[in-house]
Amino acid sequence: MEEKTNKNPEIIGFACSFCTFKASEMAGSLRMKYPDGVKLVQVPCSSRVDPAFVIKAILEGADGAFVAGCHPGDCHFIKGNYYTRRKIAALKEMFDAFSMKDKLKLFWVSAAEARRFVEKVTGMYDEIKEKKNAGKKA
Amino acid sequence: MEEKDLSLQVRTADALSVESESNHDITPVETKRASASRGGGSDGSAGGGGDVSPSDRKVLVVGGGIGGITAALELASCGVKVTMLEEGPSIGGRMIQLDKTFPTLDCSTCTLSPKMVEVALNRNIELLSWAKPMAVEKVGQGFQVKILQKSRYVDIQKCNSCGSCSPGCPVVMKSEFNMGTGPRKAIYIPFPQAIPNKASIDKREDRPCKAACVDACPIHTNVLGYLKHISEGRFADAYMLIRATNPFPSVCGRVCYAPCEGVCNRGQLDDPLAIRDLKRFAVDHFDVDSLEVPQITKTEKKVAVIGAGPAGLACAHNLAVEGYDVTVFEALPEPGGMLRYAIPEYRLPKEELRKEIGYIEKLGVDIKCGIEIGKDITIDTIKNDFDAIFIGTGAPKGLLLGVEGEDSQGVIDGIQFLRVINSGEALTTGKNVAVIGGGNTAVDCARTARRLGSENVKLIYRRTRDEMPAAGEEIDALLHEGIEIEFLSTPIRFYAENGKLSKMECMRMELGEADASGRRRPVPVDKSEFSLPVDMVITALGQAAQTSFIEGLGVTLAKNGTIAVDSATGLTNVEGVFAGGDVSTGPAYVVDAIAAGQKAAFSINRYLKGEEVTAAWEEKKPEQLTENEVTQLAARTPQAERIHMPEVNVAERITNFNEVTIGYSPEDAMAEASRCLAGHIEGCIQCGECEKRCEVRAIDHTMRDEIIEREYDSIVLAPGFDLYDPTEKKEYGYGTLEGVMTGIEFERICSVTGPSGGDILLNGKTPKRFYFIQCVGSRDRQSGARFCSRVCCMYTAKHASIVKDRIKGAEIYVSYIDVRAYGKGYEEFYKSTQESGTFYIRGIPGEVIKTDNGLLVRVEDMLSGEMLEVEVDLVVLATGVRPRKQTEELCKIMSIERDEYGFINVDSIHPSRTNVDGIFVCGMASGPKDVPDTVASGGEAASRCMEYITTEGQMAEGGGRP
Amino acid sequence: MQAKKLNNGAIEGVLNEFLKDEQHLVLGFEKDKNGVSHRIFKKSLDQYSFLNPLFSTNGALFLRRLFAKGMQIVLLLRPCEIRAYVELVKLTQIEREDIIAVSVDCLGTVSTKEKIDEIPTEAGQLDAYMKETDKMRWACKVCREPRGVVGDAGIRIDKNGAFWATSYTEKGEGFLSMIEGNLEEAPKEMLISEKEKLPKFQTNMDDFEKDFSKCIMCMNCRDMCPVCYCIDCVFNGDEYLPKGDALLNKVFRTGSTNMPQGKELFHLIRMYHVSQTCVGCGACEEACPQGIPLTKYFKGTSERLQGMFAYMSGRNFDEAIPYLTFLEDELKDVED
Amino acid sequence: MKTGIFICHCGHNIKHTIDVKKLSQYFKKYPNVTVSEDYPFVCSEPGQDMIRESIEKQGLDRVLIASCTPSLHGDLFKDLLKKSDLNPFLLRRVSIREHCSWVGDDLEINTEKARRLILAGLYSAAHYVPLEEKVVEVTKSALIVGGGVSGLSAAAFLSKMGMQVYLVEKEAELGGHVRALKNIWPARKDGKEIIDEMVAELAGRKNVEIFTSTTISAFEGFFGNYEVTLATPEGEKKMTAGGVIVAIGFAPFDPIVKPELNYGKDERIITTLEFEERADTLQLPENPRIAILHCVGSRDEQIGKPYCSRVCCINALRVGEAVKNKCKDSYVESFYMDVRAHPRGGEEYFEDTQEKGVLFTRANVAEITPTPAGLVIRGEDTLFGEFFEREFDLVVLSIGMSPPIDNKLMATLFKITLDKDKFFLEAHIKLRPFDTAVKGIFIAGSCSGPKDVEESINHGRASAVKLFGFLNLGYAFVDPFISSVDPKRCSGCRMCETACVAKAIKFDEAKRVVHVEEAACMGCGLCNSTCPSSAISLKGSIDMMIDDEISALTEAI
Repeated sequence: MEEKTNKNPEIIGFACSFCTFKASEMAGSLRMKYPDGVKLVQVPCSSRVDPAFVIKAILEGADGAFVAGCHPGDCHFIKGNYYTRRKIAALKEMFDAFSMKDKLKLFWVSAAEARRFVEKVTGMYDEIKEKKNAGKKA
Repeated sequence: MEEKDLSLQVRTADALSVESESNHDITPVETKRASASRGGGSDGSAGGGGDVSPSDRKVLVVGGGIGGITAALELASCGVKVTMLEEGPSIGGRMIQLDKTFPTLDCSTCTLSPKMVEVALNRNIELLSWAKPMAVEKVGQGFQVKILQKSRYVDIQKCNSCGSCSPGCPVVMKSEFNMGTGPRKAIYIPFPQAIPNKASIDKREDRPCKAACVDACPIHTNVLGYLKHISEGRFADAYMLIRATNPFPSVCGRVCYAPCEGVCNRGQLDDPLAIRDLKRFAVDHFDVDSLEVPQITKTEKKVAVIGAGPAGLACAHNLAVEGYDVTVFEALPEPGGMLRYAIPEYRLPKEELRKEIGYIEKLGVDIKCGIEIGKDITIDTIKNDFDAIFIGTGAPKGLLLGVEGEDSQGVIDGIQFLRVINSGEALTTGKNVAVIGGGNTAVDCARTARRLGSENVKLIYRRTRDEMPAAGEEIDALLHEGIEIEFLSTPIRFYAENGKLSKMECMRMELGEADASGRRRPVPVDKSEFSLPVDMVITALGQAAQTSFIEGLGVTLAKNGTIAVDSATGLTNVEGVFAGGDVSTGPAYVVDAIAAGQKAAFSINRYLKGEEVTAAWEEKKPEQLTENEVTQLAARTPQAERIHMPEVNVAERITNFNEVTIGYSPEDAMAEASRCLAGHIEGCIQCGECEKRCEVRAIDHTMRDEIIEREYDSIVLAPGFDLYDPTEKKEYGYGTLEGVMTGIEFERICSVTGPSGGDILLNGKTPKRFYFIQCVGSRDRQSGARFCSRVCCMYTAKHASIVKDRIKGAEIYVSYIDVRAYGKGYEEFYKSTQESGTFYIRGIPGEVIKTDNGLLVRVEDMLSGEMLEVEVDLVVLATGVRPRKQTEELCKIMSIERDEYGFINVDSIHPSRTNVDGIFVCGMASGPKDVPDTVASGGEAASRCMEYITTEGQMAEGGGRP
Repeated sequence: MQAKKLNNGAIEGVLNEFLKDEQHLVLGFEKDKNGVSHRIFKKSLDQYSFLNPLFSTNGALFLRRLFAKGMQIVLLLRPCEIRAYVELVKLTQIEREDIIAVSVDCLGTVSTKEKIDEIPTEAGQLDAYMKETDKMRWACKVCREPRGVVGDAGIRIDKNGAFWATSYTEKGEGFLSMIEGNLEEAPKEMLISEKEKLPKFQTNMDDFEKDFSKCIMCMNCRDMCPVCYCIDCVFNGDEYLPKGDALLNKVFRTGSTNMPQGKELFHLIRMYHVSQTCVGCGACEEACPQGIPLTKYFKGTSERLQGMFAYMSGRNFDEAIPYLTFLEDELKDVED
Repeated sequence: MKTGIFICHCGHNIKHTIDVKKLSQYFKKYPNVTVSEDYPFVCSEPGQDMIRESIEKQGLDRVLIASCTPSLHGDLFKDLLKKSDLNPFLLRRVSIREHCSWVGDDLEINTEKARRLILAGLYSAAHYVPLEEKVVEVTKSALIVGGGVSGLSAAAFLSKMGMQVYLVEKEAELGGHVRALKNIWPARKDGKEIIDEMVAELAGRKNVEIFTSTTISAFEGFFGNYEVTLATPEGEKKMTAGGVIVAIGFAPFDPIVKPELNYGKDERIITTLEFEERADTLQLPENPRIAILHCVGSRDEQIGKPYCSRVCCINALRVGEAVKNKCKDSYVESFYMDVRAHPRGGEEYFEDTQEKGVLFTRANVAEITPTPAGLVIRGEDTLFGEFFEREFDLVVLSIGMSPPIDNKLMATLFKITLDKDKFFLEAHIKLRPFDTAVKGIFIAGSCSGPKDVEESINHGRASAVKLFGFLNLGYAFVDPFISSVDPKRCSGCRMCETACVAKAIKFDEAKRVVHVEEAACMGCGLCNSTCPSSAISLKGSIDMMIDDEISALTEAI
């Protein structure tokens, strides 16, 4: 983790195949730009995301991680993302307890919302970058 | 098999591969038997579907909306072979145009696009876009169908939907997908999730002209393209298009000899277009310094370019873009060659040239000036240090007259003369100056001398004006500036008084036999000597190449001292050495030099990649219109003379070196450009830009519509619907008042896939006050539609809630007669919309009028009985549905009955059965439906269709339909 | 609260009566010269002790994967133990049918690691002892529910040290019916009253890494955790604790690594796994040879996470474990 | 392991923004990588030939293609692997076009990002195993619950397609509520006629078994082979059904709930249904004064019926029309909120009834007071905002639809969710209006919300054709990306079972472990992330794959 602090943030995103990953594809084909630090792991449904993955990502040096899926109610698997919402909400609480709230985010991004996707990830990236630099100065 | 118990047992698909390569389409033999044995489904009296395998049945589904998609998918899952015809470029119908769907506000794209993908991947479904039935004939139980496959001009197999074609396309049209709220190009993919996700070209008719300009241009500039851009006011786009094939637009926009104009087909009607001047206009409206350097992948290879003239720099430019490390060697202190040192300021301002060359340097080209080969660096060193060499040293050497006294002081070579001036060195001209020659250089010298203050400047030329090589307009300019021309005369002796030139003796000429060049040779007339007082003579008799410095390379020379090259590739006889421009052709034009440089660059690139060197592009002779083509065109094209570019008046311009021509005003430019015949057609103008950009060579302008003949067992119609066009409702001012739009247009504006990416904008500003008018074109006798459209109430409620959600503090009014929220969860949705602060007004507005800050809606509130006046920014008309235009034609060819409104007739107990046995209908075609109802009707149609095709011939026993 | 007052020895009598049946067992505490410890009583109840001031393990641990039917068992355990039992029932790790779980008020416990010779087991004295000495385990100090109000029935102690038995389920009523005397209103004020809520647990990665740097990955904490019920933990595989080739493979990929590899990972993931079921008994800390303050982290975190869903592990049998259910209309603000 | 990596230039698209050469070189040296090539267009014929060749020559056992996004080119590359005798599920595609080339400008940075993404693909592909599209035997038979129009039309279709059909009706007679209706609009037929037609169609068929006065006593098993137990008058009957269509219709709203209407206290106050039955026998003065109340039991939050019942406006119109047809000079007044004559032709029908002389008053009716002289209706005219009091000889309550009585029972039996109004909840309100979360179980007709005859028929047949599509082959294909259990690791805590949306996980009491019913699994992976010991894992995206992807992406450079 240490040797990375001077680098730009690395963010791992877990994106559901049916909505968010589609949105990211669209962002690409619309040539929208977003930081290279954002890298996606494709999962069939956001409910596939085991909180362990997120914890692992952070401990292995990612500066942030996000889980993103279809809007509640839109889930291709009918109810999956309701469970995601609970699990990730809990995990966020846990991260909060360890004073690293900003390292985990949950997004709902539908297949059509390429721009929303870009806004969300860029926002998260900038936020973390800022904190990081602030940290360095301090 | 029969014996097998039914306990869930698992086999691998491969085990079945005998019958099917894991396709879902074929019912394996034994499984069929199984079904037969089970439940005795097979014997005829019991409907007997069991022993008729659907896999050999074919069904035609017309329409790729959600209705058609559902029907097709259901049929395919039953094993039927389905052909789906979609009249447009992509399936998805109206639903994919929706931003959200009520009442759950689900994203329409998310829910529908997986289904669309299913259609694309389903092996039982053959999807034909741009296709529609032309003729249908019932043969026995089945149908003989002629399908019109419209050509999309893009090879759907090759296209990899990278989208690099569209940006280049100069034709901007309204996007149907966005209901005209946004633009698209003539070559386009309608929307990112389109299925098939392939480009197609919107080509309506053939180009009226032959685009001779493009063929005539040595570098095949996309003239049609940039004229189209200019005529529609997209000046920067015009420049970029020019730039794509020409590194020196500002030069060619000024001093090109414009072969294009000579052949311009419009010229056959009235005047040719001012192609060159319009190019300059494009340049004038673009800041070259702002050009960005493109993404370049560097290669290891190094290339040397000798000579920083147009040829050399063009070559360097293209090689740099290809990623080569290019060094240019120039003997003179500044780059540009003849452009810099021969063409006077008043024709080509140095600043313009500097910008263009500046960009080439930005590309990473290293221009070393003041380096003379052989003096400062040997040619061998270069040969050793670089992987390839391009020689473009031009023809700098002036020719001599070869008459007595030529060496006396005051006689100067033209090129020399211009170079001195262009270097900004002081030079005193005489009072009486004679310029010898009839080429552009001679003219430049004369006009320059005039500007330097010589009182009396004469041009001495051996032949008549007709033979003068100089450009006509240049000669005119010269005469305007009060310079005389002594035609048919040539100097024979110069006299000097104490070293200084004093007079020149000339001799009259007459034209004799034609010589090699085809021009009549001037023959001296006896005793016609006469003399002129001169204190300065400038000789401009032509130039020759200077090639001594490359002797070391062993390059073959032509007898006139130029380098012998293959003009198509720039190859010399020595490997790795290329040449082009004046150095190989002798004195010629700028654009030819650029072409030579580009061709060489192309060859060098291939050579260094180890590929076989071929011609960069094949030349095509400019075509002229035939006699009757001209007459036809003339008939439909109003006469319009060329609009000329204004110039500075003579008195003023001869006093300085400022540019003579002033340049077009945008209005004039657009007017002039719109004279281009190609621009007169709708859609694709076949400028070929997309072909240049498509790397997979998917574009094929030669495609033609085809007719496919097929046989089907049954047909399902799902042509869908159109929306009522409220233009006729004058009181609402649709089409005349800004800010009045239809529901579906508003939908596109809201949509994240729409023109503004989901921001609700009215010419750039966010509207705050909205008025939604329901039942426009529904429940309305005037517009001939008594029926209720069923969806408008809800989509209005949806729009209202979207607005509430996106625009804080928005004011929303809705006018209604009855709110018909009858579907599942609709009532609740309507209520919550109301509660979230949308004002529902019972009563339909009488009129909408313009006010200073918005639109005023006048409406009587039937509940309170009072007359309201509401001022808003945006008025959305919830237009009702209408049968899709095509429905009429479809029904005609299939002889299907429709009701008074044009919806297809069905009865409520057999909701998909038409009057023609075997043809079924689903979705809005048989009356307004919302999405779930359409989906259900799609399934219903599929079921009827399945019955029809699997039990044909057994209807009686089946006891199905009466 | 309706309850039956227990005169001295009453309960022993009842249980002895109960144990007469071959098929009956009691899991409770036994007091001998070496102190107090868990014991399963068969036939008769001797040296029985209501209270166990010493904490070694959580008794529910012994009940894991108890599926047999036919053996009637009465549990008389601390609230934290009964709560763990309830969670295990929810996780179908225990067949509840023949078990009556009775929670007994807990006055706090002392670690068996502590050096102590004599410790009272009578309510009044024990209460005093705990108040005088500062030997009470931290886990007990911050205990969320020391009262016998969980399980099928509970035994409460009033201010005068008298015992009261009350029931919370049908089974509990069955148990209560074995005790003679009638139900009467028990005093409002009991010896131990409801605990006030503790402030939200807050820490940071640096402290966490520092505290756990001592970890040797013996995984005793996991093994002694009553609600860590998996028969094959993910951390047994090479996925999370690579050794040998797997370790090299990992180093090759992720560069240098400290060892034992993945301590933080192990503890954080386990923390999440038990977040909804942890009863905060502190058995993990008792089991840790390195004296890592596990309770602080596990109890703290789990209570925060349970709080989100207004859930309390082991409070009753019917509450679904939050991760296994959802409401369509909740957590509107989790999305960023 | 022999992995082949193929990096596509996609012409300039990728080549100009990512240093493909550098990448292919880099991976050449990588462990377990046998081939690493970059190529202008991997999707082109020569490109595919190249891949195929190296699979055959180098004996690759994994293929990684870094190119455009996986959703493009559909099954192109899968088929390529098949053709080269390599299991298509050993293919890994990495999107470097949409996710690197087109979203970043800097060549260096893009290249590094692409490297990581490919690395991630490589790591996760290392855990790939050959998967097979399984097929499961399914029974070509359907259980249809409810003998109303939906059920009957479903039965008609399925039996005609040769499927074994078990039609179960709890009443003694088929036809549901429609049977009672007279002169149904727009069909202009009596309900009986419609039903008889449908029943007749079934009559001849040997592959239809109809059970009237029958209920379902037990329902077990999974898609393709559900075990059904019926309680028939003749006693218990067992059978296997491939799928189920639940079409149990609705229950008419009972106006007793609204005391102010005094329904049941006076026989001059009747419901539309009663009107249908008694129309001819009613004792009325000539030129009677008749009131029709819309929205009785609909759009009424107080009594917990916030929804619109969709059909009652038309029913009201029918009553009005019937009366007017009978005696022109009768006084008929309809009290409505909004007239929702939504079906095709409904609007015209509305206008016609108005022309026939039926009066429509937009009003909130407060109460009906029976007096010997007549029924006094008090209310407020919401158009003119004034209160009125009018006397009538007959009041017809246009009652709405309530959820079927057996809704809860059926819901538990068939694992169907109920919506907030206690109707059945569809899988997706728009695109899957008759599916449920459980494969092979459909809900048709008004049991999922009020519907008219046409819509119910549509539902019945549409769900039937969908079910037929599932079953017609006698076997069903199962997506290989489904969960599977490692019984050695399973602790039998049944958390996955509880969470599973598709109800595809079953607990084995004896072994105390769960197993997955493959035909039912949707492949979402929820179970995988729920299981603390990952004893259940989702094929094609097992923990190790994702873990290693993470390692690759977070790899310290």
